[in-house]
Amino acid sequence: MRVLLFGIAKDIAGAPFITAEGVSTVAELKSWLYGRYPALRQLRSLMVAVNKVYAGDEETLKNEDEIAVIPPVSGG
Amino acid sequence: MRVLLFGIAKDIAGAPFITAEGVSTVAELKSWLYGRYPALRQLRSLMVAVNKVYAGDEETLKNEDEIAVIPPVSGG
Amino acid sequence: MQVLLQINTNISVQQALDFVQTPECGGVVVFVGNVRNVTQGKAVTKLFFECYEPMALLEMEKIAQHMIDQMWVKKVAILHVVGEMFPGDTVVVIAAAAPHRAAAFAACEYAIDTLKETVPIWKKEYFEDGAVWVAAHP
Amino acid sequence: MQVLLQINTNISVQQALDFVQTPECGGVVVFVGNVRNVTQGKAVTKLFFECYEPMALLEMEKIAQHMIDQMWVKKVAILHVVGEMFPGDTVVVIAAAAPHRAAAFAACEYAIDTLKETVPIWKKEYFEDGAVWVAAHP
Repeated sequence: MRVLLFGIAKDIAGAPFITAEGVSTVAELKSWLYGRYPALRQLRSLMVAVNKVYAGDEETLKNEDEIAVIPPVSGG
Repeated sequence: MRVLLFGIAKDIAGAPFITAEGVSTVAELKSWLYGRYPALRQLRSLMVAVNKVYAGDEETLKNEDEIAVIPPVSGG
Repeated sequence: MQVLLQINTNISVQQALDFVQTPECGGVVVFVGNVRNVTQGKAVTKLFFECYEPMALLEMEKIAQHMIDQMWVKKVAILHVVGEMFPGDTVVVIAAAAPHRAAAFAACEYAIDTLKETVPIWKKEYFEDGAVWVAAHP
Repeated sequence: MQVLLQINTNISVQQALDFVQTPECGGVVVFVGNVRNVTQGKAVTKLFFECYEPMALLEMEKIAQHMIDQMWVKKVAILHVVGEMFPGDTVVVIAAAAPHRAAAFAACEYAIDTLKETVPIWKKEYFEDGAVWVAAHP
């Protein structure tokens, strides 16, 4: 499934989106990301948004969802 | 001595300044004002400023002071 | 110059903002007070502001100095109107710039609260059926 | 319309103010966030703001709705920049209008505090000797 990346997460992955395979929950996606991009472990936090809403670790992911990785925000 | 009046105090006295006689403290000025303009007793408060600074009842008044009657303020 | 004080027949939010903004301050808080069209259920037709100007400027200066000396504010603008005003008109503008936003919020609220208690300005509200000096009576 | 949300390469305080001002509200509080020229003792040369715009607008909408539903605010404007910015530039404007000023202060401060925690916008600070994504690391 397609995963959008922003801010430092985009810099770490080197791309504005990636394709994650074999993940069906937010928790699995995070594990997959940490395995593939160990530098993400250094961040203060890492959130996932599903269809533009912050998602808990238990939330399931479907292929048609809009999935985004949200590193620590710093607006304002 | 000359006493400046503002807001409702000016309306009650019917003039922007008056001349008070025989008063030498803020307390005496207030008594004099209340005697001459009983409607001032109805106000929520009545302050006196001497030389543009709020003055306590004990403060003495000199002829050369700039004396002003300050009814309840309502700026903003 | 850290403080802009102004008592005038019209005042500008932009002027207050331009004065306080500085690259050393991340946060600016502005309070804008406008004439309401209704007071205690009655339609307001106009307002009149009277001011003991030299003393009002001194009291405004005390407020601004307290913000700078005690409340971590770097720059302050306090602007107040005098004369005839109508619903929707801006009658007071207070802008506070501080390196940190919590200080700017606290100081700006302190300033308007204190202005309403100490600065010798008086507001007369006009209704269809008369007029009153605001807050004059208990 | 009670809420104005905007994410743009430049934003205007006046636009936020014009939007929220209404004769039913006596008090308007505006927060203006500017780029500081120094962060933790280092000179900032420029900033870059990135945004997940559709989600950012939804999170800003949640903030605005909370202010209106729970904090006695009548009208809200939340404006945030994206792209390259320089010291002194205005990057965020939040305006809240309420019948009573204490509500406007509390709601405006709530809004900027919450925006900084929840709205998916990221700031990269550039110095003479490099650049960092702000708050990314512990």
